Amino acid sequence: MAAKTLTIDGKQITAEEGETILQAATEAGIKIPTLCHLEGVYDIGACRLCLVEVTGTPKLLPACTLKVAEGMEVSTDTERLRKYRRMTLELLFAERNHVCAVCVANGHCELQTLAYSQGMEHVRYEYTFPKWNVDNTHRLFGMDHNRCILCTRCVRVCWHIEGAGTKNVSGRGGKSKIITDLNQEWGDSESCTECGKCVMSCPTGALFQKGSTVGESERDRNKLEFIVNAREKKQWNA
Amino acid sequence: MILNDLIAVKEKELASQKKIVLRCCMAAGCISSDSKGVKEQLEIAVTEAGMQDEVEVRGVGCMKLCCEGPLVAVDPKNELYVKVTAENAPSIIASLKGGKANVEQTDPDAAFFKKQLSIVLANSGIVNPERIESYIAADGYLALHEVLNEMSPKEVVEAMTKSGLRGRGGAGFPTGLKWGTVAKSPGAKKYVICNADEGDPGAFMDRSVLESDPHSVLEGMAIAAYAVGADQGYLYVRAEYPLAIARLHLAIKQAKSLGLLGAGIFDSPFNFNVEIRIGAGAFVCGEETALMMSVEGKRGTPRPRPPFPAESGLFGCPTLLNNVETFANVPAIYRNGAEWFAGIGTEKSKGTKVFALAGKIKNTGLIEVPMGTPLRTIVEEMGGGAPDGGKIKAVQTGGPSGGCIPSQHLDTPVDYESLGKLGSIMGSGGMIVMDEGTRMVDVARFFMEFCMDESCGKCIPCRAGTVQMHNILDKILKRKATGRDLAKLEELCDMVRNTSLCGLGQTAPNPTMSTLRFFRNEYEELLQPDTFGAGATHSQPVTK
Amino acid sequence: MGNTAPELKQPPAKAPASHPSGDKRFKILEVHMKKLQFKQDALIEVLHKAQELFGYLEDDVLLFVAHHLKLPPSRVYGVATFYHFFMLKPQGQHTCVVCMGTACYVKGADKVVEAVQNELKIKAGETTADNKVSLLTARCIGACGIAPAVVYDGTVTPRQTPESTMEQINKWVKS
Amino acid sequence: MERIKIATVWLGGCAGCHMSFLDLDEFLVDIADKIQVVYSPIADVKEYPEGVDVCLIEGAVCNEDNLELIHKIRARTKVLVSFGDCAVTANVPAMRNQFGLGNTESVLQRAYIENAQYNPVIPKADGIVPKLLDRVLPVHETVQVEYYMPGCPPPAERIKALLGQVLAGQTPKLEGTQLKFG
Repeated sequence: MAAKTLTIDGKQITAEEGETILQAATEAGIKIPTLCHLEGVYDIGACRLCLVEVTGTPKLLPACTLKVAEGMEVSTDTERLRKYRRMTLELLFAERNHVCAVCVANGHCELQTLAYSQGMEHVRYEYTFPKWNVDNTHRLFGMDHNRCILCTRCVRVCWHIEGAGTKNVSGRGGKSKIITDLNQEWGDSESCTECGKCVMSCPTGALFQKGSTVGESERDRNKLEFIVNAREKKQWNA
Repeated sequence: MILNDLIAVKEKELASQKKIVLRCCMAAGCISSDSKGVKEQLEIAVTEAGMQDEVEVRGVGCMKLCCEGPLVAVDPKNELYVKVTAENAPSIIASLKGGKANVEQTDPDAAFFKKQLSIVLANSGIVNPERIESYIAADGYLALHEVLNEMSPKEVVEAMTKSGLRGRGGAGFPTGLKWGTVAKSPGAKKYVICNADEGDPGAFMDRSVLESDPHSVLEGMAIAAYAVGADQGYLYVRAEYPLAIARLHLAIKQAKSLGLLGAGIFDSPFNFNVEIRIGAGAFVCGEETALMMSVEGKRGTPRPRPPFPAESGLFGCPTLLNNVETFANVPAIYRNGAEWFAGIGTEKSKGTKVFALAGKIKNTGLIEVPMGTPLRTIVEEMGGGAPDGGKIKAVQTGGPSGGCIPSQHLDTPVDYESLGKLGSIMGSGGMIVMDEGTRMVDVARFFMEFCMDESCGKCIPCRAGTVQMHNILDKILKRKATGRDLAKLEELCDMVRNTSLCGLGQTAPNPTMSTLRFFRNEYEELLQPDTFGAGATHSQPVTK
Repeated sequence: MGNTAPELKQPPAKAPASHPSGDKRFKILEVHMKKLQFKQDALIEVLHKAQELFGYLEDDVLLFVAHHLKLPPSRVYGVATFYHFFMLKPQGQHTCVVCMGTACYVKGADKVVEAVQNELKIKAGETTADNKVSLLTARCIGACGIAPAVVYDGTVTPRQTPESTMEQINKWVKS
Repeated sequence: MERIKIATVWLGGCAGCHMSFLDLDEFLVDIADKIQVVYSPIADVKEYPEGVDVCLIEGAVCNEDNLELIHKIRARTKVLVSFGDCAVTANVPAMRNQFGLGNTESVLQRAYIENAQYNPVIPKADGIVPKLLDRVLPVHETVQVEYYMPGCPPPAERIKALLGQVLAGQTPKLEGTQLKFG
C-alpha cells in the first residue's frame, strides 16, 4: 500500500492509499461529525454531516466515502460547513418527534450530542409532528419510529454483520420507514435472530432494549467492531 | 450477416416501395386519438378502391405536431392531414385519384416543420418502427458495420470526442470523454446502459424516439459497446411507456434474428446483447447510480460519487450510461462523420436538440433544432405563441431540475451554457410554455411537491429539506407567510442544493430559485406583515 | 437497501414448488421466475409480472417471490414499496389515472382531479366504497402534446376536462 | 446603578424550570441587589408591566391566553429568553400535536373523558377556560426570541451562566453541553 500525503485543516497528514478522509482525520485526531457512519459496516454517505470542502472541487464531499489522494487539501470545519451541519440537524429534529426529555436514550443519544456540540440551540423550522407508531411486540426489543432518523445503521448491521436481512427500508422520501420482514410486527418476525445488534447500532432512542432504564441504555458499539474484526480479519482483540 | 446481406435487405425494401405512401402516425399521442382506427380504415379504403398495388399505408412514428393528431401524410403529394378520424379514410383515398379530400390539412412547409433540423428524429414519422427492414432501407446499421470493420475501438472514441456530442440527459457531459474513461477502465466485464427513464414531467422526446425509431438507439448502443469493450447492454425504460417497451422488444428480436445483435455481429468477434429493464415509477432512477441500483433489482437509491460508474458501476463493473437521445445521435455521427456533426450548433454545444414543446402554446409537439437556436424562434415562430392571443410569460426548461426563463430573455440561444447562466438547465428537453395566467409561486410549489414525493429518502437535506421548502411555499400561497419564511426558504434552497447526495436534491431548489430571481414580486405580493415584534435592542447588552 | 452489501447466502428456502392455495397464477409466476433463472436482480421484473397476474401485490405473493428468489422478505417489501407503480392494495374495478405532469398541470389537470375528488368523495390514491372506481395520479405519462391526458382503464384519452372525465366516470358508476 | 428588571413567566409547562430557577440558591441572594423581579409566578403581580429588560419564558404556547400574553410580553420586553425545552421545542406539551393537528376536541376527549376516573366532563367556560390552539408552538414560532436556554429543566448552573453573562453586560452565549436538550 502506498502512502499518500495530504492536508486536513492545514495539518500535514500521511495516510494509507484506500483510506477514507474520515479514517485519516480520525487517526490524526481531527474529529468530523458523523451520524450514519458506524465502525464495522459499509458507509453510505447519507447523513451529510461529514461533508468536507476539498480545494479545487466545487462540490462538498462526504468524508466517510471519500478516499485520500496525494496532495489533497481538505477543510472539515469552515463557517459554511458548520452552518449546513446545524441546518441538517434542525431538519432532523423537525422531521419526527424527538422529545429528549422523555426519551430512553436521553444522555446517550448521538443526535442529542451532535445538536449541542454543533451549537444547535433551537430549531427554526416548523415541527411536522407526524404520527408514527411504536412496535413493542418483540419480547426483548422495541422500536419507536418517532425517534428514527433513517440512518439505516440497523439495516446495515442486520445485513452485513448478522446476515439475517430482517430489517430494511420501506417506502421512500419522508414516508420511509424501517421495517421488519414484510412490514410486520417485530414480535412475529421469523427471520430475526434476536441478536440485538440493531439495538446496539441505533444512534437514537428508536431501537431500545425493553426493561432497561435511561441510564442503562448506553450502547456497546465496540462489540460490533469486535465481531467484524473477528469475522473478516480473524482477529479477536476484545 | 455481412455488408452485402445488409445492402440486399435495403434494396429489396426499396424495390418493393409503392408509388404512394400514406404515413399514419402510430405513436402514443395519436394512438390515444384513435390513429389505429384511422390506419385500419385507410387500409380498408385502399382495398375497396383496388389500389393495393400502388398505395402503402404505413404505420410510422411521431410526426411531431402532436396537438393536431392523428396525423396522416401523403407521399409524394406532400400533403399533411390533421385531426383525421376513421370516417375520413375513404375521402382521403378518393383524393389520391384527383380532387380534394374533405379533411383538414396543415402546411407541411410551415415554420413548425421547416425550422427543424432532424438528426435524432430523421426517421421519425418516416420509417415503420415495427420493421427492421424499414430502418435498414434508411441506411440503418451501416454505421455499425463501418465501425466494426474499419475502426478500432480507440478510433471510435476519438471520433466521438471530435464530434463534440454532449450528453442529452441534461448535464451535458462530453460523450467522448465518458466513452474514453470507460474504455480505459480495467475490467473484463463492462456494461452499456441506456437511460430511458424519462422522468421529467412535461418531457416526451425519448418516448417518441423509442416508439418511432428504436433501432437507432440499439445501433448507437452497439457502437458504444464496441468502443468501450462491453458485451452486455441494458435499456432501462419507464413502465409508463408500454408502447415503447413493446417496440423495443420487437426491435431487439428482429435485430437478433438478422445477426445485428447477439454473438459475432457482422461476422466479427464482437458480441453484444441487450436486455430491457422496466422501471416502476421512480423519478430518482434517472440519476445514474440510482438507475444502476434499480437495474440490479434493488431500491433505486443513489450512492455518492466517486467512484463514478465509468470505474465502478453496474454490479461493480465499469459502466457506460447515456440517455436515449445521446445514443440516437450516434449512428448519424459515424455515417456522416464527426466533422459533419461538429459543424452543426454552437462552439460548445454541437448538433441538435430535441424538445418537447407543451403547455400554453399553439403548436405542441416535438421539435428538433440546431443548438443555439433562440428560444424566441422556438416558441414564437415554430410554436406559434400562446393560444387565444395570450401572452407568453415564461418558458420552463429542465423540469423539476430546471428553471423558468422569463419572456424578456426569449432571445437567449438554446445551448448548455446560456441556459445555465439564466439559472435553468438544458435538461432532457421538456419545454413548457407558461402564459400570463400562470402563477409562478404555484409553479415553484408544483415542482417542489414533485421533488418531495420523488425524494428517495436516503439523505437528510433532500428528504427533510424538500418537505420544509414545500411547506413554506404552501404557506406563502395561502397568504400566511412573512418575510422571515421567505428568508428561511432561500437559506434552505442554498443548503439543499449544496449538501444533497444526488442530482435530484441538488437541483430541487432550481425552480424556486429561478422564479425567485425573475418573479420575486409575485412572492412578495403574497407575504404578510411580520408581527414578531423584534426586541428593540436585542443585540445590545441590557445592563444599565 | 444493501448498496454495496455482499449478496446474502440465505438458508435454502423451503418454499413449496407451487402455492398451497392451488391458485394457478402462482404456477405462472413461478415459470416466469424460472425463465429469469431465479436471478435476484430480476426482482423488479418479477414484481411486474406478479402485479400483472394478481392486480396488486399482497403479502402472500411477496413472500412467494422472496422464497423463490431466495431474498429476505424485507428486501422484497422494501423494493415493492419504493416504486409507485407497485400496488399493495387491491384497486377498484375501474381506474382513472389523471396525468399531473407539468404540461397537464398548467392546462388544468388539477381541476380534473379536484372535480373527481369532490364528486366521488375520495382522495387521489383511494377507491370508492363500492369498489367501483380508483382515482390515481401519474407523474407524467409523456402525452404532453395532448394535455391534459387521463388514462381510463389503460386507455390514454387526450384533452380532458372535469366534465368529460366525470362523464366517463359516471358511466362506470352506473354500470 | 439602576436594577435590571427581570420577569419570569410560566406558559404551558410543568413549572420544573422555575423550580430549577429557585435552585440558584445563594446566587439569587448575590444578585438580589442587581435585579428587580417585576413579574413572575412566584411574585404576586397581576399585569405584565412595561419596560421589562429580560424575561425568562418557561413553557410552550398552548392556548389563546398564552398567545395573548406572549405578544404582550414581546411588546413590553427588551430581551426574551426561551427558558427550558418546552419554550424552545414545545417539548412534552406538543406531543398532543401528533394526535391530530387542529383537532383539539380529541385531545380534550382523551384527557377529560377517556382518562377520567370521576366526573367525566370537558371543562368549557367561555372567558374563563382559554381555548386550546390548534397546535402547541415553541415560543419562537410566535414572537422573536433573543436567547435560548434548552434543558428539561435547565440545570441551575446553566441559568446562572446565562444570567451572569447578562448581568455582566455581555451578550449571552451558551455552548457545548450547556445547550443540551432533555
